[in-house]
Amino acid sequence: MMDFQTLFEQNIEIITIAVYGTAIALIVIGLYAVLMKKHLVKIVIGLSIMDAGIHLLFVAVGYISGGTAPIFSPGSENAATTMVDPVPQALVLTAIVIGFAVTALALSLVIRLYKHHHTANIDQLNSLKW
Amino acid sequence: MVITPVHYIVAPLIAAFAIPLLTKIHKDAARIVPGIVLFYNVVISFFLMNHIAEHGMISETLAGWEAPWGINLVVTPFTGFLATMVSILGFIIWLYGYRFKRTLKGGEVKFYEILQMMMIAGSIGIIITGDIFNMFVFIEIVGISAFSLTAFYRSRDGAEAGFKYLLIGGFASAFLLLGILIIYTQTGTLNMAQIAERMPEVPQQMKIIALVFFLVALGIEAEMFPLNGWAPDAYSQAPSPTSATFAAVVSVAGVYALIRVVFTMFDVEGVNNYLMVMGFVTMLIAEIAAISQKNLKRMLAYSSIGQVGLILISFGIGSNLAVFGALFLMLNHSVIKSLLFMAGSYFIYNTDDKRITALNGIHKKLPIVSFFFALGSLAIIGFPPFSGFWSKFYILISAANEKYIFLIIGILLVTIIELTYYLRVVGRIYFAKEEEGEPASHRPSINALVAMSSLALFIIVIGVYPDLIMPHIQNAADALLDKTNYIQQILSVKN
Amino acid sequence: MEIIAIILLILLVGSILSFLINRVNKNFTGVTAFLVALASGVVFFTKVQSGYQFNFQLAGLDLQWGLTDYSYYFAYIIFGLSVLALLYSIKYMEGKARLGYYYASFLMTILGMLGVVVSQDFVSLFIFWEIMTWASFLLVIYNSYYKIKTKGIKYMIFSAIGAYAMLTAIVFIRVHYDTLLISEAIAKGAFNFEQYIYIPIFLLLGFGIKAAVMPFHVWAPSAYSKSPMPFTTIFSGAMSKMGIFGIGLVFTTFYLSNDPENFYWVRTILGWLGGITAVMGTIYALIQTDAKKLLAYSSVAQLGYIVVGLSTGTELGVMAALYLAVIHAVFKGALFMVAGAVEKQVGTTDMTKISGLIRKMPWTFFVALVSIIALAGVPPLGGFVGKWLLYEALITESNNYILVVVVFFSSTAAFMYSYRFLFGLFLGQEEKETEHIKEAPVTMIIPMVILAVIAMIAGSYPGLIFEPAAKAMEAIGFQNVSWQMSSLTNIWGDTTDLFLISMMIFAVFIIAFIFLTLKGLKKTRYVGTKDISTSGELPKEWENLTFQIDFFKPFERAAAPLYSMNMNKIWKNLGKNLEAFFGFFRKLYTGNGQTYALFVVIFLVVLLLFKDVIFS
Amino acid sequence: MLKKLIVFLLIATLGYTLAVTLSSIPIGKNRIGSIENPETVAAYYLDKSPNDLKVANTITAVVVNFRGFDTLGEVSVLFLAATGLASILYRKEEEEEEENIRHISHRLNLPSSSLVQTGAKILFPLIIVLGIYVFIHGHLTPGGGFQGGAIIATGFLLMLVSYKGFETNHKVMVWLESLAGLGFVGVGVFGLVKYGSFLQNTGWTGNLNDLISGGLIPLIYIFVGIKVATELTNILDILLNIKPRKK
Repeated sequence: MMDFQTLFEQNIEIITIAVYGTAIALIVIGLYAVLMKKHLVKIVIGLSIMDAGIHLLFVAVGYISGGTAPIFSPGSENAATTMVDPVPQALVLTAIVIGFAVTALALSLVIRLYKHHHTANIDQLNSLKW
Repeated sequence: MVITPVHYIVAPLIAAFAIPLLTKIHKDAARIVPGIVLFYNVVISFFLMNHIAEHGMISETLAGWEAPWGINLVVTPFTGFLATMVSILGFIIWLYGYRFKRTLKGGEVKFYEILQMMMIAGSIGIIITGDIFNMFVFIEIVGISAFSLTAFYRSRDGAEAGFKYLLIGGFASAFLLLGILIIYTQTGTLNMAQIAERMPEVPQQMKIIALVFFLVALGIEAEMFPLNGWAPDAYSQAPSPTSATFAAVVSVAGVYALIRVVFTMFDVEGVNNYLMVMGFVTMLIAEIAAISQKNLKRMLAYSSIGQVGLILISFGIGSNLAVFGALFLMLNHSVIKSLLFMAGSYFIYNTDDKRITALNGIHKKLPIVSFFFALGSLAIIGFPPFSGFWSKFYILISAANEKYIFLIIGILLVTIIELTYYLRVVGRIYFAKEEEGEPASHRPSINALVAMSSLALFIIVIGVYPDLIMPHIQNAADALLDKTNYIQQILSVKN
Repeated sequence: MEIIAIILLILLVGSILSFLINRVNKNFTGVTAFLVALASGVVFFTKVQSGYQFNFQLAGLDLQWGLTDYSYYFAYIIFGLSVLALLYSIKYMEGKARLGYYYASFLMTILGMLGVVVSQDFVSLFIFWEIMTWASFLLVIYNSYYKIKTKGIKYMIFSAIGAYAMLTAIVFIRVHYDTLLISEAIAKGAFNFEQYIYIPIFLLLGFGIKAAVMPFHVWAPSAYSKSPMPFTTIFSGAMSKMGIFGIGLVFTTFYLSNDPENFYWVRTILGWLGGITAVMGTIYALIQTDAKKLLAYSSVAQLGYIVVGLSTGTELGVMAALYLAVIHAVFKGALFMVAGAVEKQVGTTDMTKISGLIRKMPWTFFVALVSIIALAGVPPLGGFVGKWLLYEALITESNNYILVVVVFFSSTAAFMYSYRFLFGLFLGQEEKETEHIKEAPVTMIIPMVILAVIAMIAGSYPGLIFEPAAKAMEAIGFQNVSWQMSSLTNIWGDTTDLFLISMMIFAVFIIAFIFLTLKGLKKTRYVGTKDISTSGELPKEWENLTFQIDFFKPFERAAAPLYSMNMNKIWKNLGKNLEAFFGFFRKLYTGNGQTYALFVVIFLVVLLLFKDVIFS
Repeated sequence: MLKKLIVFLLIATLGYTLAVTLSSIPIGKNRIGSIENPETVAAYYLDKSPNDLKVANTITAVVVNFRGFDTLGEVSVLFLAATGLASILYRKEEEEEEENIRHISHRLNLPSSSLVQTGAKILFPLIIVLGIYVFIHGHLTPGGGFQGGAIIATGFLLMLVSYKGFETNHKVMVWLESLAGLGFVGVGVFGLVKYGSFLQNTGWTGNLNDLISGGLIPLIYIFVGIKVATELTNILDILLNIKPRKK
């Protein structure tokens, strides 16, 4: 049985393309939704997708070939050298929570807007301009 | 040291968490407690300013880990100056709004108070933190509070403005995260001083891409054109004390973040020119847009953006004198624009009409408020002998030092535009035929008068005798530009 | 505390005091303001000598206040005219609203003007300049209470352009010459055209706008005529002289410190601007039917002469300009006071509605007559000497004959409007409506008469003005300025004894007066305008038969192309186009959140694409 | 159409630039450096977390201790979002507005099937227990306060969705929320008062991989867990309860 590290190193290009490709795709899709979709909820979803892509990037760049989770479980007390970078994961945790907060607030604003306008089309929300 | 910088954040946080409980004990707690906290922040500021005057800058370690390992809070003359300014203005705005909140039509007062207080605390956090990701967190604290406060009146337009702000704010946080990500992969640290130290080793390409993301993200916070579409809406729809806070506190924090990142973290050429050009474009377009506004608060909002543009120009010039001028202008802008928003909101409050045309002859009803508004207008145009003049004068001198003659002419032409629309408003207040002779229904309460008079007093006193404040600003400018000292002081423990 | 600071403080406190007193008792406001001005004037002339100066630091800048002979000369104009105008105000403003506002702004204007002349550094100069501008702005809009948008803003925008041009120059002086003191800047050649050409140009722009030089004169006529009359005297008499003060300071200095031939083109341009201003002002004054407007345009024209005088840069020319500055303040002050008296007593200054006031207001008429003669430049009075010097300077020293023709033309054309003013208001038939009119109150007559007497004396003894003017010129760099007390000498050595001429002309006048009075006493029938019969038709009551209507019709027809070329229109169109242009940019804020998001992304992508160009 | 094209071009450029940038940040490369002689913060954390703090889960150590201030900020972001949400969707609505809402939420008024209801009833306590387990063991195993709090909130969400009349005890929630927040700050202030550094951990840290170890870190995570759980539940509660209330 081939161990994971060698497998990883053999297919590093595919993995890179897959992971980064997914992340970039998420960012781009989110951006597209924000810029093109007319429905407010879809725009909020777009923002979330974009955030998700960025969070994925964070986790991805923290990965170290052959690394394990940065947890010193019994038996691996001295495995620090083979652990992945813990910092991006911690940052992502914070970023996710913040993203959640923003999304929640956005949805509440969407509800409020829908109550007033009876529509969720962003093109019709332009009473403030110039 | 009895008082440490972390008190800036901890005191408001305790209050914020405790207010829901305290309101159950006493129903006015939600209104009074933030005042106490914000006043405490002023006390902290003076204490810290005193301390750094004697002992040099403070770099407080949090959780017992020295920088760069842990998060640190830095109070240099520069950040201390801004934090002092922000906390004093925060307190004055609270004082102004103390009775104002009785009239809130929207949600409960406690929500308003918590959000408002945390917005100010978050702004101080942005200013004093020494860690880039921590700055991101504070930007989000400010952002979330600001989005909510914009929509606080729950009106149709308020929610719309809030949503726009949130949408663009969401972009800002996304791009900021991308920037932080790139910087982290290249330097392996999040401490701004250490990032600055390692920046020369970062490949040029990565550096510039990260910088672009930072510039866009923080440009949104600093209301730079064309990233500022949200700003006029948010300013005009938020409750008035919040509008004042946006102008006086949040935009200051936004500009600070931009300047800190650009000046301290990065060592890229061309940023100065970029700031100058974008600042000028921002100023020009904002003032152009302001001239034909019909809504008073919206006009003030565009004017604020214009002032931020001038601040950015001045930072872009980059010399010591220019930074001095920029900081002076920042101070003036905060003070004057809060005064204008405060006075302006009493007009709106009385006429129940946000349009400028509703102000005809209002000085008969509200003489003192009208006087303050006129004073603020004169000061923001840069009419001597009010404080606005000196900042503009120093900015012009610094521009002349670098031989930017067209920049000077441009700034002054834009000032003429500014003068035109402020004059129109003041003209309406004082010289237009009033519609009816009813007495004012809402005269300013004593606390609002105290708040406004203290700002007006500042404008006049600093205008006549600017030497009172200039040494502090000079220290601040020196501290901002002395990058090596900043890095060394913070990382001294490690080496 | 320095004496200058005390005087300025007196004015500041007086300004606030008169505002407050008005709240208590409206009757004392004017008196208070007058006393404050008088007191500060007395303190100034008794305690302050020219040459006095003191240094201080503000905002990290070395500043200096003080007085040279040159600024002292202008201080005479300021205080003299202000005190008289305030005395005049007491009765003129009686019964009007917002007296506190009026007097407070008035005193602030005096403070500003005094500050301008005592500033020996550019920053104080700018600060006081702005105070002066804003305080006067408050007075300009005093009458057109509801029309700030049209009149006041025009004044303010032009003033701001001027002030900011000045600020630009100041900033560059500070940078290039590392000084803010006027004397040091002059010593270091700051106004030298060779090095940093924009410094003197910006300064001239700044001062020139205040002096209402073409093409920036458009604010002046409306601002002059809209302000309350006593203030108009200050406005046209003293405040516009601040522009002259500045031009003199800048222009003569760089002229003297360098070879005159080098700056020939600058002088020529300035001279021509002055000349055109004079002509245009005169031509526009001709067609005014409102006496105030007429005088306002006339002021513009007179300021043009002064600029022409300064532009020659020769001793004689500058002397002419300085002399004209004072004499213009005197007679134009008197004339505006006359117009004010008429306005106060009749209620209007529209010349098509009034005529034949001579018998009702004899003193006013006397002042008007004397001042008009002075304005027209007829020999025995002050105006003549100034014009004489000006022509002489133009002909003999700068050989600028075309300009002489221009100035001469405008000066001759001035007769036409002078005549119109005098005739329109005072001569002609009496209207029925004016029967009840009485002479103006005595406190209004006194300042007018004083000014008229000064104009007369200055005609016979111009040396009284030449003396301080000569000192003033020496203070800005001329050497050994020669002058005579009561005679004019030209380069060919011909001497004219002015006193003798005056006496002779006065004698003729007195004889004529006695003769006419005697004759008039015998048999003169006074008829009203309606007292005629035209082709058997009686005029209706409402028909306006004053002959002021179409007074200069033929001339107007002849000069029609000139009138169509209106600077006002050009500026207005510029403003309109600018606003349309601005509107386009404003539309960038579409109000659609998604568009804003798109802007952000576009901006990001553009930055990413051009990142290597922008950053390195 | 033009806009679509522009947007396509924009996002394509952006995606391309990101791809180019990321291509020079290869996946899997060790950027931490040596743990013994730490240059990067990550290496330092991996060194200090087990040895000084005795916290097995390095991420927890980073989140709660090294970068605990961020977490405090994050908790307040959540708190502020809940506050803002409450202020925006403030529930004392006027009558006329209720009219507008009705058609949004008519679906919410439909009762869930009994299958869902019974399942929810069984799952709810289990979910709560799981959540509590996760945040109590935050310093030992993957997970922590946020994750545990989120799990608990899903339990409440399940109940809110299944039972129309389900209402959280508002009073208890407010108290829990505030006290948990104050507890977190309190622990920080304790460090400030006792050791002179905000959020500083106690000297007593126990043994690696013990349940009671890591000093104050588990305590903070418990507070965070409670806070997050109440906060999220609150948000869900507000968002779901915009249906017209029964009179």
